[in-house]
Amino acid sequence: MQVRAEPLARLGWFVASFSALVLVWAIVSTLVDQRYLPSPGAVLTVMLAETADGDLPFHLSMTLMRVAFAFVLAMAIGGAIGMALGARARLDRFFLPWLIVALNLPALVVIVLSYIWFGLTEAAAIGAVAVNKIPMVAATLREGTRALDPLYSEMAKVFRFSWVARLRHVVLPQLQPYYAAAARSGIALIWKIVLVVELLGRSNGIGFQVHLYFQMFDVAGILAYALAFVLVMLAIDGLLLQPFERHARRWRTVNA
Amino acid sequence: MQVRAEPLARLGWFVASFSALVLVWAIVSTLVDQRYLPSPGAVLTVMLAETADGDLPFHLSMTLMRVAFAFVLAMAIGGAIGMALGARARLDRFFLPWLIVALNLPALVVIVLSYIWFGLTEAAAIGAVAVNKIPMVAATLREGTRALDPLYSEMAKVFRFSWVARLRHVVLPQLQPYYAAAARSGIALIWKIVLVVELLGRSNGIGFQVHLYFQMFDVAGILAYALAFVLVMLAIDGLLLQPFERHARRWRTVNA
Amino acid sequence: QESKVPEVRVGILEYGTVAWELATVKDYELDAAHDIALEIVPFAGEDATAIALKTGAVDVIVSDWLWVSRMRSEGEDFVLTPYSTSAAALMVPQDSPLEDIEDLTGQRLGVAGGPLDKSWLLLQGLASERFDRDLAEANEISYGAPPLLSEMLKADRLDAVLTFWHYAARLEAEGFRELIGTQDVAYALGAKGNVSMLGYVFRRDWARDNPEAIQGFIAATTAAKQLLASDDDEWRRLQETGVIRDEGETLLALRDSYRDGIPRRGGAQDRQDAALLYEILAQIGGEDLVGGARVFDPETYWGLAGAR
Amino acid sequence: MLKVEINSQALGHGEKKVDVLARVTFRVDTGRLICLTGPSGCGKTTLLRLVLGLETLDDGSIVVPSGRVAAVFQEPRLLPWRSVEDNIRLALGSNKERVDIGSLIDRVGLAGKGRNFPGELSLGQARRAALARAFAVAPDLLLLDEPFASLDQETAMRLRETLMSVWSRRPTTTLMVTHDLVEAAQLADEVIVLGGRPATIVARRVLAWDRRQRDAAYTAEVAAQLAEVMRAALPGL
Amino acid sequence: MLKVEINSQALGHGEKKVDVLARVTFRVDTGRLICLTGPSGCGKTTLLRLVLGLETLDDGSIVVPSGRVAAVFQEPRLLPWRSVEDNIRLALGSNKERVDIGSLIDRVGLAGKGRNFPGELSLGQARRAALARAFAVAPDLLLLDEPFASLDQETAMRLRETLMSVWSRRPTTTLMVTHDLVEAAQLADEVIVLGGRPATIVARRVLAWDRRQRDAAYTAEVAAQLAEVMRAALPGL
Ligand SMILES: Nc1ncnc2c1ncn2[C@@H]1O[C@H](COP(=O)(O)OP(=O)(O)OP(=O)(O)O)[C@@H](O)[C@H]1O
Ligand SMILES: Nc1ncnc2c1ncn2[C@@H]1O[C@H](COP(=O)(O)OP(=O)(O)OP(=O)(O)O)[C@@H](O)[C@H]1O
Ligand SMILES: [Mg+2]
Ligand SMILES: [Mg+2]
Repeated sequence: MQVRAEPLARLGWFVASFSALVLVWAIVSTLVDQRYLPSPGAVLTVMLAETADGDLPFHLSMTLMRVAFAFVLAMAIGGAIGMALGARARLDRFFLPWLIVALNLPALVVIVLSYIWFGLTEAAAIGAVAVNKIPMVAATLREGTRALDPLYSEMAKVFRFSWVARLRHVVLPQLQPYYAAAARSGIALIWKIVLVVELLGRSNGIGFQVHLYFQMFDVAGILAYALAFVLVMLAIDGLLLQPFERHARRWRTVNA
Repeated sequence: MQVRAEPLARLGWFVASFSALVLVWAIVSTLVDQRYLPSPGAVLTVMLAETADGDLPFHLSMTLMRVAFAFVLAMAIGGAIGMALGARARLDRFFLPWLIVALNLPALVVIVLSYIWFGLTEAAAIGAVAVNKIPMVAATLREGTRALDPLYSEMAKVFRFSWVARLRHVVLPQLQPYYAAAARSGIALIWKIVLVVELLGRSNGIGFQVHLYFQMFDVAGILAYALAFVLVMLAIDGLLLQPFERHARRWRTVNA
Repeated sequence: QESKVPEVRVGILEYGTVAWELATVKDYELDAAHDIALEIVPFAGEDATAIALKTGAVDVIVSDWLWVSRMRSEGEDFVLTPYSTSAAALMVPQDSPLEDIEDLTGQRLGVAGGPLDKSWLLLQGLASERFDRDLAEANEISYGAPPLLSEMLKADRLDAVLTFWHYAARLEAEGFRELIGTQDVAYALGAKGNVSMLGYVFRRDWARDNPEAIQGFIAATTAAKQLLASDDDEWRRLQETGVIRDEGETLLALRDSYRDGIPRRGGAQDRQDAALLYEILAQIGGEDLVGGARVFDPETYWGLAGAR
Repeated sequence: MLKVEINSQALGHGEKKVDVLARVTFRVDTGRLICLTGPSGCGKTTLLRLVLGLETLDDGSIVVPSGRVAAVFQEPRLLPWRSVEDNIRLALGSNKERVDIGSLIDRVGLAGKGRNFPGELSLGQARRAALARAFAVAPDLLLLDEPFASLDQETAMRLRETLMSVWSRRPTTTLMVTHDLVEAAQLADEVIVLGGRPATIVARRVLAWDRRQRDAAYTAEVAAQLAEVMRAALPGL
Repeated sequence: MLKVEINSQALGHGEKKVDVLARVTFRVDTGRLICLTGPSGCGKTTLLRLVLGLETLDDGSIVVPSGRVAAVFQEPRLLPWRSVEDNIRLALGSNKERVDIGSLIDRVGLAGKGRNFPGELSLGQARRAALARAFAVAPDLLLLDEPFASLDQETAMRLRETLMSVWSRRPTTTLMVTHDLVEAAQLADEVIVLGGRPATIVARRVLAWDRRQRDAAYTAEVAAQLAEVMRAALPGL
């Protein structure tokens, strides 16, 4: 019985948390000028209207597509780079300055150059976003790899684990919190950059819409689109990330 | 003797790494249109000219000031929030959705609202940047706190460590890699957002200049300003972050 | 199938002013009437349209002659044909004590488009010529995004805002008044008539290789301009089809400003005035603004004598 | 005085939930030392954790003497990022001055290792550092979980002496887990044998002799008797 | 055959650099079991780490028999995020089928704990899981670092028997560190005593008797002799 009750309890917590957030928003919005912070109801109205005419689903799906591709690319490539740097001191010494340069290249520069070199294509857009995020993932996973416990690597060496087994059973479980951190803040960052990418060279997507509403200073419109994305992220977090995390962290909770 | 030689060796590695990077850049720039990727020499020329007339140092110092303030704010507040969420399961359950919403609020929305509410002021700009970064720091430190080893907290509890001692000697050393990751990718992110903030409503700073050059498609100008900041970051990393990390990681290298 | 008509891809700001004209072309199939196929490619920012033209994703965008001239100095063979004489206006609240640009000292002044914006430079040029005053020094300048500046003005966080014409029109509809417009400044600086600040910009090669395309495009847009200039119902149509989202007073203000901005002179005169203004701009803006080219490149205007 | 009254204690969740302890009741009078023994996995560490407040008791009550507490865990649990000295100093809290950390480090045979990090010690050395940390506190309640395991006989003997001298200097209520029955016979005022699943007290033996007068013959005999009791009480493991 | 020829080995950096081992030379013929003992901190674990290739040898040479290697470290070193079963299975590499993990788990007294995470075991249980992991490999070279520490006598005895039965099934070259001299006298073909700083071999004793015929009296006597040798060789600790 208790096992069944768990998901329900979690849903309850979520509903409570979310309602509280909306409540805070509603209260604040009555205190300030509605034009600058419309009430939740007003934003919901816009959201429903935009959903009804199909605009919001369309732009949302375009943005989600870009975010998803860029995310997968960035996590895979950035993770590999970060793990390589963290594991090999020589590589690290040599490439750390490169990593710092890459980290601090302005998004604008990367986006514009990528558009100019590869044209106003979807690939250029997604690539530019990934390039912006890769160094961040690399920086996080590099720290994680440097913090790996040699106890376990030594054991794996003695028992001659294959490299796949090492990665899967020794390294990745220790890197899980770093991957989780990189994933959560990663999606957030990627979507922030996707907004810029869409602003600078796409004809659809939430960034495109948000900017249009910004031109008209329609805060309700901006929030409607932004929140549509946020809602999807909440759903992904609750339905994918969190269950995965609970699974990966089972062993930790044993004495808690 | 060997101890003395260390910093020199590090400098050597850095010079080698940096020269290689410039070399790669020089080679690539001869392969593509110079207008879209100027040679290192061309960018250096712009950099020197802008330095000579005082523009670059001025804008650079404004941006650095904003980055520094926002960084300190974000690390302190985000760290505190992340540690609180990571440590208390109840808080976490309730506020995790808030964190995700905060993570995914578009920078544009935060920046614009903060300008409108607080005016086109320095405080609004710095605050907006910090608000963008705080959830990311919180997400990272939350993971770090959840991954804390209960072995040591239990020991601290039994020996009745004061909470200051717990924080300083038990918790923070374990969070060091998370703080390092948050700091490295944090400065990078903050500076990316500072660029947007400066673009939308400041009259100086590197973001302001980069946008100016961007309107003219003057890639050399963009790179000159962007790289000035990157160079400062390289210096800070080499002279502050890395020595601190070496100190914090002494105990790890004992059997390496 | 019928014979293929040349395609013209135009990159525009969705809900921008150009969209009104092009939507009209589409609605009345003026493109087909002039033997072209117009494709509208919407973007969310000015920068995006510029990148789109650079990368060849579109054939035509709207920009100003200053930008074209600057790009030409860097080797891009862009040219332009007039689109609108509207540029920017300095807006103040109805009850503002400011009466003339001479009063502009110690004010909190918002400027759209940044320090190298042409209207802003011209205004500075005028002030320095007339009163020997450096506006940038004498006032507290905030550069910022136009929508943000409008809100700042409404919130009384700024005393005056120099902003693009459609933002100015909206402000006017909300009870703000125009202190001075870019055309007034241009006149004061010696221009002979309304200068076309904005034009349709494209590559000269493209225009040369597709003469029917560019001619058809100009004819089609001119026809659309006439419709919009003469018939008020057209504006209701634009509003009903959702191309314009403004209503009431604002719509009227936008309409009037748009009509004021329709170029009525030949390109040759325009070019003369542009050359004049360019000199002034080059003086104030310096190399940052105009790059290496100190004098106006006459080839900037397409289709005029000497530009062949 | 330490009073332990456990009625039941389970660990784990779901399928893996195990009833570890059943009824276990005893007291340790102030200044006495009780040894706890029993087969591996029977619940000795769990009992110590309950006394330390690291586990919440399902059913029962535990009354802990007031004052300072120190423990030697089954693993050393030194902070790896702090030197041996610092590890000891940190456990002291505010009464730093009173204790001469240097001489304590010498007494557990770690002379010259004070500035080493725990990772630079052998496991036996780390255990000794953990012992020194517990001694430094001069606790009112001392809990020891196999403190002399993985030490050679010689070193173990000297540390037992050190324990006795620290322990006798002030009245320290002590509960010590050990598998070494000879050790128990040497040190304890009473030996409690846990066993069964869930574990209860299967045997207890009060040692009345003054511990300074116990000779090898006596301890060997008591140890043998205890072993016999254990074997009898716990047939198949 | 395992051949160890160490001339010198230092550990640590800078001020904390220590010469741990001086000249230590011995061999373990194929299928024999050698016990290594010596005071805590003298360098036994370091020697095992050298044999395992986890430390690079400063001066000397070590020749390791070809084939599979298994080790029981001084701490259990189970992967905390994998169940006991998985920990054992992972060590097997490709020859999974051959070994009945379940019955192995039973034999070390962990019946029913196969699906537990290591954090759900007592320390003694975790050590036994580590032993089971090493046994499962059926190694050619087996290194044991105090494998029976912190186990009760009964359990330790049964595990020694398990070790012997696994060990005798195929020729396993074994090097085992222990502080328990009786244990050494029971199991070893030869006992090597390390001592000194840096450590060298201070005594070695070949045990010729067939290990199945060694009785309590014999082992007690040998253990006592070894203790005497150690005391003599290592005056002040
Ligand atoms: N989280 C848990 N979930 C399930 N069972 C657990 C958990 N923690 C401990 N146990 C079980 O509780 C029992 C008691 O463990 P405990 O550590 O108290 O044993 P112990 O007597 O100290 O053994 P040892 O002498 O080996 O240290 C063990 O059988 C162990 O498997
Ligand atoms: N990184 C290091 N730096 C300095 N000294 C070290 C380092 N690692 C180990 N030592 C020292 O080397 C010596 C040998 O350690 P080792 O672990 O081999 O001892 P051991 O014989 O296994 O002891 P025990 O029986 O306690 O496990 C110890 O004195 C230890 O302090
Ligand atoms: Mg235990
Ligand atoms: Mg050892």
